Amino acid sequence: MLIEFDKVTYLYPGTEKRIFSDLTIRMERPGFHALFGPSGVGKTSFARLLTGALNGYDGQIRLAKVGTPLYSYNLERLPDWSSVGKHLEKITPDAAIQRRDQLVEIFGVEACLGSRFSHLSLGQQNRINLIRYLVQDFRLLIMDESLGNVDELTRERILLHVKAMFPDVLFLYISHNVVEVAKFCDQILVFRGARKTPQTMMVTGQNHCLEGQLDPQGLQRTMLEIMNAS
Amino acid sequence: MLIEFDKVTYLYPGTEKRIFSDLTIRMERPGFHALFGPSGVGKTSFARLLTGALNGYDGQIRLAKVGTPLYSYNLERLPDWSSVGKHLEKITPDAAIQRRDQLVEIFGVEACLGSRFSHLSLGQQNRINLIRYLVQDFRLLIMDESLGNVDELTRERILLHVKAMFPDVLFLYISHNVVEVAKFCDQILVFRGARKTPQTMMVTGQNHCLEGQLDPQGLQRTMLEIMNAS
Amino acid sequence: AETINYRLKWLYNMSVAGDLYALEEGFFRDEGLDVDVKAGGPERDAIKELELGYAKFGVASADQVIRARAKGAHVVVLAQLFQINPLQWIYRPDVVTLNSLADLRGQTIGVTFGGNDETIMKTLLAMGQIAEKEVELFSVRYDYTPFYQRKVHIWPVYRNSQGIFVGQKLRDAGEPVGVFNPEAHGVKFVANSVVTSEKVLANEPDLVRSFMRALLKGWGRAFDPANADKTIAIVKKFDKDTDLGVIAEQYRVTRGLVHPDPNIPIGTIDPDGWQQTERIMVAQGVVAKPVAILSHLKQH
Amino acid sequence: MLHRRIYQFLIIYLLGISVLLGVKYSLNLSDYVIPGPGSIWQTGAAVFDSYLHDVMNTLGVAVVGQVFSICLAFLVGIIGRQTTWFGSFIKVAAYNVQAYPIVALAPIIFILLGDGFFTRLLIAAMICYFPLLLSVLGVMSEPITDIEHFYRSTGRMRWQLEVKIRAFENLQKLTTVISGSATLAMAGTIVAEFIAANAGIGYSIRIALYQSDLSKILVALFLVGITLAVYQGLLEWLGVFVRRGWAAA
Amino acid sequence: MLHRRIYQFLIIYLLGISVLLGVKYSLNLSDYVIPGPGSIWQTGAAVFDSYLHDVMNTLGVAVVGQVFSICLAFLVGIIGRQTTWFGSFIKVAAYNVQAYPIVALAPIIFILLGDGFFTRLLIAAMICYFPLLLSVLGVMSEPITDIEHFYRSTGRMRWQLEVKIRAFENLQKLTTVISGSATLAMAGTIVAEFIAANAGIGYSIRIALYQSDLSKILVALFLVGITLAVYQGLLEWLGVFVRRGWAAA
Ligand SMILES: Nc1ncnc2c1ncn2[C@@H]1O[C@H](COP(=O)(O)OP(=O)(O)OP(=O)(O)O)[C@@H](O)[C@H]1O
Ligand SMILES: Nc1ncnc2c1ncn2[C@@H]1O[C@H](COP(=O)(O)OP(=O)(O)OP(=O)(O)O)[C@@H](O)[C@H]1O
Ligand SMILES: [Mg+2]
Ligand SMILES: [Mg+2]
Repeated sequence: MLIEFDKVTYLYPGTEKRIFSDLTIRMERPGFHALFGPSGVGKTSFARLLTGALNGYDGQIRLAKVGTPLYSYNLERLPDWSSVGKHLEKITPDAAIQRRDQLVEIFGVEACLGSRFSHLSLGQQNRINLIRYLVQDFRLLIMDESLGNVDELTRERILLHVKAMFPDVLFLYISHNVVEVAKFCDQILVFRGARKTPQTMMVTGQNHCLEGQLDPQGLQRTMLEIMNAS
Repeated sequence: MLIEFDKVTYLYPGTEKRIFSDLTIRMERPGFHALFGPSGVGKTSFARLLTGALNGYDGQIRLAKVGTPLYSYNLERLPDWSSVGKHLEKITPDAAIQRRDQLVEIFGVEACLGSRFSHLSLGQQNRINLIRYLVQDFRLLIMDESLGNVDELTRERILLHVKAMFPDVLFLYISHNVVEVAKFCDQILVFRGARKTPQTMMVTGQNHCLEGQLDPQGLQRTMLEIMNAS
Repeated sequence: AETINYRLKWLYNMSVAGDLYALEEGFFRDEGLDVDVKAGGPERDAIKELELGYAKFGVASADQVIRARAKGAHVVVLAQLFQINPLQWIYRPDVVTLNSLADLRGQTIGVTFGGNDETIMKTLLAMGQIAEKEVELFSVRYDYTPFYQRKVHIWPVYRNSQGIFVGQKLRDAGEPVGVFNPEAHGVKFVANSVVTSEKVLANEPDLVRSFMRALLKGWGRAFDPANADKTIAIVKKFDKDTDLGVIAEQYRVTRGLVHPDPNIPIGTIDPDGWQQTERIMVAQGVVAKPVAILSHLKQH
Repeated sequence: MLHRRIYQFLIIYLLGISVLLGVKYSLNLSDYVIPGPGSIWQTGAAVFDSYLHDVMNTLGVAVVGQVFSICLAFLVGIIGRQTTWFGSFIKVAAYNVQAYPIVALAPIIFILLGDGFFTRLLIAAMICYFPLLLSVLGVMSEPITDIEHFYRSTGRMRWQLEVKIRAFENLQKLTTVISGSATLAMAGTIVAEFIAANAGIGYSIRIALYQSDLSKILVALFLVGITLAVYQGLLEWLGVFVRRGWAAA
Repeated sequence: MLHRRIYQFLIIYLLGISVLLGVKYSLNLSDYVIPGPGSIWQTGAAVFDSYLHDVMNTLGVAVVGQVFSICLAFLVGIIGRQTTWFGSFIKVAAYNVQAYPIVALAPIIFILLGDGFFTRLLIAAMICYFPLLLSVLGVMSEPITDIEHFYRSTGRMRWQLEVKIRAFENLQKLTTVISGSATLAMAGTIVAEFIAANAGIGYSIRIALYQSDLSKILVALFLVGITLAVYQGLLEWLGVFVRRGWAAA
């Protein structure tokens, strides 16, 4: 597995501000990793470069053994012509039916399955949307605030179980919650803006898992590291 | 100042699940208050009942001395035909020009003013949108995840300054971040769902202000209270 | 001077040669008149324009005049431009023989429902004692495809304009052409005439006189064989889309309709014709009762 | 809604008639130019039955023509939404056909199709389909990223799904246009009959025109208008129904 | 884009001619039913100049008529978007006018307006405005909540702003429809000329029909088509330009 940015420079057409300037990054192992950094620093742009939704950059972006990268974000919608339960059924490959039912339970959205998407609360919408991606056959999934508007308890449960269910894939989790990122993520890629050197720093998180013990001091340390980096 | 729900029962037309059942609530003083609770519990619905966007409830909703309540949320957009700076200029009353400039600085969006709304990152969009509301003449503002996608440092700065700038108005802040809510809010209305009794509980937060000292133990206590309530 | 509008019945072509001749040769100007000769068209009605004050003179067919009188319009006829109605039927003599009315029996005949030709054809059928169900009346539109495709063998045309185009095409294809003229079978149905309103006739008799003088002079000169080339040139000037050869042919045919008898001056109103027209229209139920048409003919 | 449409139509019709009668009496025009109320009424009584029958006949063709147009518009709109060469070619073709006034095309249509029911249908459809096409094209060529993203990135997007998503999101616009196009189907059929047919109210209007009988035309317009008000009211109701139905399927 | 439109039109035209000639030769029809290529070519050479002049004349009126239609469509669309009684009344009126085929209204228009330039313009506009109206109505009656919410709740919403927001968000759809409606303006003008018979290519087509000269009609169709391809290409280019311009204002 490989994600490699090699001296990537990017600016949006028609603008002058570089989002990235000779950015070089390498991530190689599966796991639950994070993209972190202040609002507007370029996390979404990074994800879109990675999936090929943005083009026209200088430098090289290399992906290997990650299949088609998936990108989910928190403004996505499901068509409203049938209930979200029906939609989920439709897009779940046969092999993943069981996984879907598990996810629905973990995500706490059983009660929503009979409703149309537009009749759900924002947090419910985001959870349903994320399940759609998780039942696909994927090796790399970017979650851009995909758990936005979800309460912390539920979020924690979701993260722990998702990590346990998908040990072999590569997640890139975008969130602004330092504690969460420090606690659950493995590698944390902190974006600092194109004008700082280095532009990014890699912090190692606590990677807390379902049947692991959390080290409160380690968490504090990681959080500090992240704060210092950004 | 008064917000009063008197035995309010509401369910969305065509559904069977009551969102509120004989809900009775009273808030009387200005300040930075919170609406808290798990995703899907009814916070947004509460806000929309309050502003009159939802009708057809049973019971009584009384508002006094809060003018027209404003409701901002995190999916709002600005028209894309001119830069967000121009839009802000246009909707700022003369009396609030100075305030606007202050807000722009505090929110850290100076660099965005020349861009179109659709060219901003999500966190930037939400900040710009919130500024629009804060420069209006208002007594009651509901912020429904209005600082979604904004990083914690910026959010903290924003909350502290907004509180200092608007001592006399009533805010209802909807967020899923326990720490944040416990730290900055005065009264925290915790929603527990229509089937629990009581449906809501009122927790008093630390109400941390610009030139106040934060009591870490008090914060821990409040957080616990909130967790227990919800 | 005031511009006098003169509304024709149809587009500029050989059927209005006399009007154009008068205009081009300055006959109106000589009378001190400033006349605008306006083209007509299918959606135009000179009689309505007289009433609305859009025109002072116009050209209308006899059936229009009679219909209008029946509905209270104060229109009068000043001259009759065609002595023989150009509305006739074209056919292929190698397919049908039309020597007598009886030959119509069993044929498919084109008529424009609501138009003059319907009235005329029905009169012919009545005269020939042919019941309507003994023939098939085919609804005619403005295109000739059914005739060309030999679905309908007898097709109404204006003998002096469409008749020439269509005849030419058939002849080019080596097919013989025949023309069936109702008048030869005793049906006189008056065609284009010059009209004005009673008001103009009463209030401006001098204008009417000088206008008609100029106009009839135009018609007279136009169809004087000595001026044939000039007439053809003038018509060509207004009717650019038609070949000179066709126009020449049209001239020849039109002359036979406008001035068939050297003893009858161009423009002469034929009271018998008008009376028969009125009788036919009453008989066919086009108008409810006679309109005393003779009293509205004011020969100039 | 339906009866509102009807009495609104009556108001409009009466307004129109009043203007005409106003012109008539102020300019003192004869019944030949503008018929008086008595003459309109008499004509109405005389031709009502046969005209009503004609209008129903026309409506029948119009309905079929409209359905046909809707199919055609969706077909062309769906093909033409693509930015490929073929898509733009289809669009150019569809536009061009429209540019030619039907009167100029009619002879060619007669040669190719004769003058039966199909010609009438084709002309009605040609007049009616174009506005539909424009709307369908507009709707179909605008992506709805927030919904389509998932299907695209997981390789699930088929053209049927794309069409369904865009149609559903623009259902309000599409039903507005479809029920509005009923008007055009009717107008188209009347024109077709006027040019081509031996039946229907368009044919009767043509005869009335030859007879220079404005009373008959006014009666025909009345019947066309009221029929259309009812038909369109029904369509709108159906539109609401479809929207609700699809949303609750 | 422009020259693509042109050669696509040429392909379509040639296809059309081929079909006609195919029918001619396979059914062995004589030259007077469908003219041969030689006769079309000769006629083309003979009338090209005068027809081109006519087409330009017609295009001039069509452009004015289109502008007029756009204004009218926006006016009616903006009023009719409201769900008030008056809004729906205006809509019914606008629909009704459309339902009446122009041929039936023409006598009334002539009575009221005479036969000047305005009659021609009015008829062209009447044919062209309706599809525009339908789109404008569709666009204007659908709220864009995420944008409008702020203005509404702060009492800043004016109808101008509402119209601006909805138009801007649907700019792509509107420019598609507007440039598409050029076709209809042209067709409308030709019909008007055909009926009112005074000038322009519609008048020439009428004469050609009278003369039963299909060659001339084919030449006229060619010129109309090519002119329209160019005009519409320009409009599309303008549409892109406007969209870019407004987005960058
Ligand atoms: N389409 C665009 N055109 C021009 N500039 C853009 C565009 N999209 C984003 N930007 C700019 O690029 C920068 C990075 O945006 P991006 O969306 O990647 O930030 P982000 O890190 O995802 O922020 P957030 O946490 O707020 O979502 C921002 O300053 C933004 O203004
Ligand atoms: N339009 C609607 N029709 C029917 N049910 C609805 C509608 N909107 C929301 N609901 C339901 O009402 C409940 C409360 O929704 P609401 O949006 O108020 O939740 P919330 O507390 O704001 O959640 P979140 O934190 O996820 O935004 C949810 O269960 C949701 O499914
Ligand atoms: Mg982002
Ligand atoms: Mg909510």
